[in-house]
Amino acid sequence: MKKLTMAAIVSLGLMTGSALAASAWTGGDDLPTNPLACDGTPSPAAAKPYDGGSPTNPPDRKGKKITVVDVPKLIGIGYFNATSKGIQDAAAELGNVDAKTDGPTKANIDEQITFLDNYITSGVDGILFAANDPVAIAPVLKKALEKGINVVGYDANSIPEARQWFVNQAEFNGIAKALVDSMAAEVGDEGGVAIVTSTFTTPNQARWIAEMAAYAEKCHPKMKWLETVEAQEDNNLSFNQATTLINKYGDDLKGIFGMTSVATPASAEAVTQAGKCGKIAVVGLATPNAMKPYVEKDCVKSVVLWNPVDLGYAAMQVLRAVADGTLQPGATSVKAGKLGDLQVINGSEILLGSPYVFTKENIAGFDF
Amino acid sequence: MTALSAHPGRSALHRFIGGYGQEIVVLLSIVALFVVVGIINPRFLSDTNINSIFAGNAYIAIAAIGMSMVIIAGHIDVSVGALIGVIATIAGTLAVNGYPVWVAWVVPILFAMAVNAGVGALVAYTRIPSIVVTLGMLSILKGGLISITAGEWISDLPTEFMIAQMRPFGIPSAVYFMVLLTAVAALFMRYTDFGRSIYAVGGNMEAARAAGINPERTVVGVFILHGLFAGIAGILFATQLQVIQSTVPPNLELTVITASVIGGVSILGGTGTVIGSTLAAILFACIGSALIFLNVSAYWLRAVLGLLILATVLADMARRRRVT
Amino acid sequence: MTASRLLRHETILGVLTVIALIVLASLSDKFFTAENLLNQGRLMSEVGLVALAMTFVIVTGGIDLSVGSILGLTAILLGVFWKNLGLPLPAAMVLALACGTFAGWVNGLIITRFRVPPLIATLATLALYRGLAEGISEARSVRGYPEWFFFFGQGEVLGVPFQLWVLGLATIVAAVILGLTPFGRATYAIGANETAARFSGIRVDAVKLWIYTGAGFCSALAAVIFVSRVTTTRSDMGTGLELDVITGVVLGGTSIFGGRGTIIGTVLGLILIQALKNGLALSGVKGDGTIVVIGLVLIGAILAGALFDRNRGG
Amino acid sequence: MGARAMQGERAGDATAEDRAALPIELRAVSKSCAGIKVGNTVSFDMRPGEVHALMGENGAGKSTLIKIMAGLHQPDEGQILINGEPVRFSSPRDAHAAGIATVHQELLLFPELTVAENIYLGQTPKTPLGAIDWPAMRRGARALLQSLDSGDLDIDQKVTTLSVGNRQRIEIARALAQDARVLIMDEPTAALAEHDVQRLMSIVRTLCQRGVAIVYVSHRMPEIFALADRVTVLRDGQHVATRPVCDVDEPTLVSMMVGRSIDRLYPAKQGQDGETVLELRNVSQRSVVRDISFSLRRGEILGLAGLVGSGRTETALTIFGITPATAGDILINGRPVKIGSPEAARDLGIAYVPEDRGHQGLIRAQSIAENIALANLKRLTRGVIVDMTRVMAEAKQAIARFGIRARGPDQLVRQLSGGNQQKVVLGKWLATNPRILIMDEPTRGIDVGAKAEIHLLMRKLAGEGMAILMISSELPEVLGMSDRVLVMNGGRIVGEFDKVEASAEAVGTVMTRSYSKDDAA
Repeated sequence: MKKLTMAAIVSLGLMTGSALAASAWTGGDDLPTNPLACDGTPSPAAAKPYDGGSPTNPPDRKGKKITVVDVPKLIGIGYFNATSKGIQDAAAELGNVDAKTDGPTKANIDEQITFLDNYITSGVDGILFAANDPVAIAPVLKKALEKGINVVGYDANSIPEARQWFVNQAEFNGIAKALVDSMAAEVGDEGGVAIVTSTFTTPNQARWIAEMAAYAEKCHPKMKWLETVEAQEDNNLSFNQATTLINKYGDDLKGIFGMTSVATPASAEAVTQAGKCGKIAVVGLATPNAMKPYVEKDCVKSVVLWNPVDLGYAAMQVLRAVADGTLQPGATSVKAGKLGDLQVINGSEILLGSPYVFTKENIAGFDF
Repeated sequence: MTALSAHPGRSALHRFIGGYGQEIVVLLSIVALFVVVGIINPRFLSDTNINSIFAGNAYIAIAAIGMSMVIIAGHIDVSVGALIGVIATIAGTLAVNGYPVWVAWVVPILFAMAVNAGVGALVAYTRIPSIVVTLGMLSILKGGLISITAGEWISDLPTEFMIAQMRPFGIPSAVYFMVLLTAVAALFMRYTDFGRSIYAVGGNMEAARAAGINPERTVVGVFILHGLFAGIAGILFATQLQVIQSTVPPNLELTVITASVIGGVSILGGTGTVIGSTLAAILFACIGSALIFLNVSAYWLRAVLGLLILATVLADMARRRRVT
Repeated sequence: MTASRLLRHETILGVLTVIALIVLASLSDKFFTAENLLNQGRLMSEVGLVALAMTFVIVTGGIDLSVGSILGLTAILLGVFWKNLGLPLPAAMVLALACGTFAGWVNGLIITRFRVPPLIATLATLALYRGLAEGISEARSVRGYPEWFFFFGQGEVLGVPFQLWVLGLATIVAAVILGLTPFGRATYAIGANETAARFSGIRVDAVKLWIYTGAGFCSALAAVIFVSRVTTTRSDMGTGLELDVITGVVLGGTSIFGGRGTIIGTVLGLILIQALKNGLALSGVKGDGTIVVIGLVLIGAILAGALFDRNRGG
Repeated sequence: MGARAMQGERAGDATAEDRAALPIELRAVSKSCAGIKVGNTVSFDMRPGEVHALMGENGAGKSTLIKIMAGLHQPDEGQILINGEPVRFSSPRDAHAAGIATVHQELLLFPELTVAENIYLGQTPKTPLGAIDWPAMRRGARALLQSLDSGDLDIDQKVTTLSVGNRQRIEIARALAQDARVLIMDEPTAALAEHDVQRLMSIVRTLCQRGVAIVYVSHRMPEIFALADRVTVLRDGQHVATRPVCDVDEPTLVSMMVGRSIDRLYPAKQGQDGETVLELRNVSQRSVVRDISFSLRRGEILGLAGLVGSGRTETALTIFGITPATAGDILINGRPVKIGSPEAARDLGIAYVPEDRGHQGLIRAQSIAENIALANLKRLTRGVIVDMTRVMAEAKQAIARFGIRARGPDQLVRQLSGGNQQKVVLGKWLATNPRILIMDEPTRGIDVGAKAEIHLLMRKLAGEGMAILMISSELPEVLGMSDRVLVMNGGRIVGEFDKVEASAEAVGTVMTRSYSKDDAA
């Protein structure tokens, strides 16, 4: 027994050491980063040829009624309810689409694959997806393409050749810039900040954290990253983790980044309940409805997010355009109903727009 | 051989240590943790941190009380996490739809007791193992919750509904609940016939029957009580934050079961106390918080936690072997 | 020798499965096609492999909650051995399999040597192994496996998915071991009365150690197939696998108290669950509805079995 | 013969006034269990302060009758009267309320609870607020145990740590705590050693003096004659007779029970002892078995006597490899061997029929065939597959050879009677072709008829050359069956007697003498 305890203590020590030695922000991935210019000058986008896949011998679906299934990362959370609503809105507007949303109850790649597989068998015309893992989902998407199904991603990408188009809500480096700039505006350039994320394995969050680290190093080099904690997609755990951070760092903690629409309001709640409003800034990705109480109380100044309803809407519009053949490889823009023309970037991605920053002034105008 | 004075009854202290071995071990671990982490990082001992460790995890401790009763009675419930999610959702829905606050608190608890009465009846009268019934229940509650709510968040909850956020005398109400319920449950388990019959049924069902106890009714009763505690835990869970997620909190059942077991409740039934499970729930919360305070690499956090659970289990086995 | 007694539950389950297949086939014409069925076989292979081993575990009266974590750990190790340590992929596969098997052996050791109840022992290693997977990988994925490696998870032999052959073979081997060999008889004996088994000259601890080690091996094998199928390695792979596996095994009529259960039952249980998941999805029932149905079927089937047993005066 | 003459004589002669004072009376009760009628119109009554022995072979209906009185079963016909008033027991609680308590054979106690609580569970003393009054409970428990001359028991100890004899005293204390006027004792001595039996008998006498009526179920004749006032015999669910004990003798009772006369209880030795097959030289196992040396010859039945806890069973477990020896040598056919596991013991030709059939000997939920195959799997395997035809054939053979009364090899063991279960254990071990057979309490809880069969079988096996080591707590059995008797005390062998020298007095004295730690033989 003593031996085990010793082993536990030793390994604890080792892990402490390794944590201190690590330079990059915990929770980021190891893919190359591409931080934007500090002043917001758009980096010259190198025109990239179309790198998406294409379905094998798809039937002519132009103008015909099609059935579409939307398989998000998981069902039963506010964010994907909103995208689902956008998809339904677009389907209703188009009039010739029969769309439904179905998916796993937890963000599990294996179950998501099973769902996709079942819908491929059932013979849908189009698939919308938000991938739990960009690589793991590829084989089943390729299978869909082989069956002549139109495949469009949104929110979380797969590797390009496994789908036709991807509707990009905002580029990773754009989100990173918006978050870090907002934080810097509130806490100044030298404050200590911590991050509450879902899990380290969630690809989007990992990408954002990596981009944030790169951008902060480039443009706010004195911003001090303290720690990243995991909190699943769980309200209470996020709250507890944020509270622990507040207690641990005391006045050294100036700001908390919430990386998910669950973590951000929970962090705001933690700051509120700790009586630290105005002393600790919360900046993060979140839906406006969940953040209204905190924004109205001035506890949170800015919330960064795209409009998920628009994201779903755009994804549905793109899928229809692909099915109709109006969106072809090489196009530079696509018409997306009420959203107007959306720009094609990175070869096979369609950009929804810049991330939107909600503030006290405008947040009341949004309901999702 | 028959010397009457051989055991005039062991000393009260000896009896206490003999009866509460695991509880004492857990309590000492908590104290040791506070001392060690407090020395390394004094902020760990700040009242706000201690408050938040206790308040933030009170619902786990309370759910573990009911779980301990179920396990002492020789059963198990793997659906408690799903049940808590459902209760929170019902409570929030009632609260935002203008029902009086007490309705929003009480109705979900009654619902939890009713569901568990059904589970208990299936377990007691059809003799289907509880793990099977609750495994099925887990699916039903989880799937049902998502079907009905689609995971729509509930927000704009009335302030007077937020019982967990009230702070009488500066201490979060959740802490009062945890302490009070643990004390009441401990007294109940020790000083009432029903409490003792839970031990009896878990220890030896046939002997319980012969002693005039109705084991079936006891099992149903235990599950209903478990529903009561899960219900209260669910209400605290629901009122901790401004929004209710309408989902099943991930892995909550494993956390609750682990707390019961580490607190000294034998998985074979018949022995353990609810004080132990509450202490173990607190220990877990402390460890989770302490690991962050100690700067353990976030990537290795779970491994360390697993190692600590394993160490506790093995230490317990070693202790038991010494005793017998 | 006592086939009629053991097969009682399996008969009910078989009838139930056939009814489910007929109903589901009538609800969707896409369901009962060779292509779909083979594909479903592919999808259930990993759960199936682990369920075979879990049947042994539960028949001894034990349980193994750590199988999902072993799967995750093995997957991560496979990636780390290959990418970070630069081992040739086949060597990395063998080594990862060995590590997963070792993890199962450790479970067995804790249970037999230190007499920790299996539920508690594997509850602890559930957290430990998942934590190791997370720590070792630092949550990074390993990708870019060579094309030949995908054969294990995506390839076909004679038109049948590769892993279905593996599962089929494993099922036959497991059925023979559990049903016909001295090892199998020992497994039942341990579950029904461990002391009597020991007093009959059966090496109880050795048998149990083998079984938990086997569960580790099966989980590791499932991990390799899983990685090959999804072409990437993540530390959260196999999360929640234990509940799916246990549901299948228990639905298959294996008594959670030990001493009773068959491989045929487990296979039927798995088929029924997979058929429901797939068939209901094809008939337009959404995932959350399917979960509810599976919960009801689980309780209903066990209830039917219990009532049937009672009516027979058993 | 005798049975027919006694048929008419029931407890119907008491006057109406007498009857009102009877703590319990059963009139013509019967109960059908799964289609088989048991306790067919039995009438039975108890007088205050008497010991009423209830006898009969297993399956005669004793258990059913007891369960009816304890409120666990409801009779289909007939009446139960308490103090002359008809009552209906719908649960054990009702029976308790009527002053009827039971000491069950399987000792229904709660292992994880303390002695005090085990005594009072279900009827705990309460404080005025309705809470359990623990101090009162502990006081009461201590007083009760004192009154049973068992004040040495620690009331705060968990029952799981206690011996069988002590547990039984707790059950009796429990009955007293219920203020029982009728105490049913179901084979109370079946698991007790001689010493504990004496102690129990004195407790029973104390209880009678206090006016408690005792229903005493036992297979052991000496106890019946020493304790009982009246005896009721059941056979095949029929009430055979109720008689004052002074009116009957042992052969009469036996013939009433089995419906025929059994002339010889212990079969005579056949043939000569052969060479030594097993020899122990200074074998020790920690501090439980100390410095044991003896030898066992072909064709010999060696009796191992001693109190429970004297190291008899522990010696057997050491020879059988469950708890391997920590010092000394074991020789088989003159060759030193190492026995580290039951498997090794079996492969050396050692078989062990354990004392606790249900727990150690058999898998009750499995069939006869499965049980018999269990110790013989290696031999019954062809290639890697267990040869089912051979398993069935061997099971059938065992059923025929040992006269196991069963429907067939497929029948579940738990459905068999105690004697037949014991034969299955024997069948399992004899199928391993052993040269050495260790039998621990071979006839515990087995009725008279089956007991004789087992004894006959043991003698026959010895005659065929088997070396048998028999452990028994029943002194008559040890003396009757053994060719030689070893006596153990405190983990050591303290005496050896041959057939001629062995007498109850001689053996009993050595068994119970207290030795100081170092001077034992």
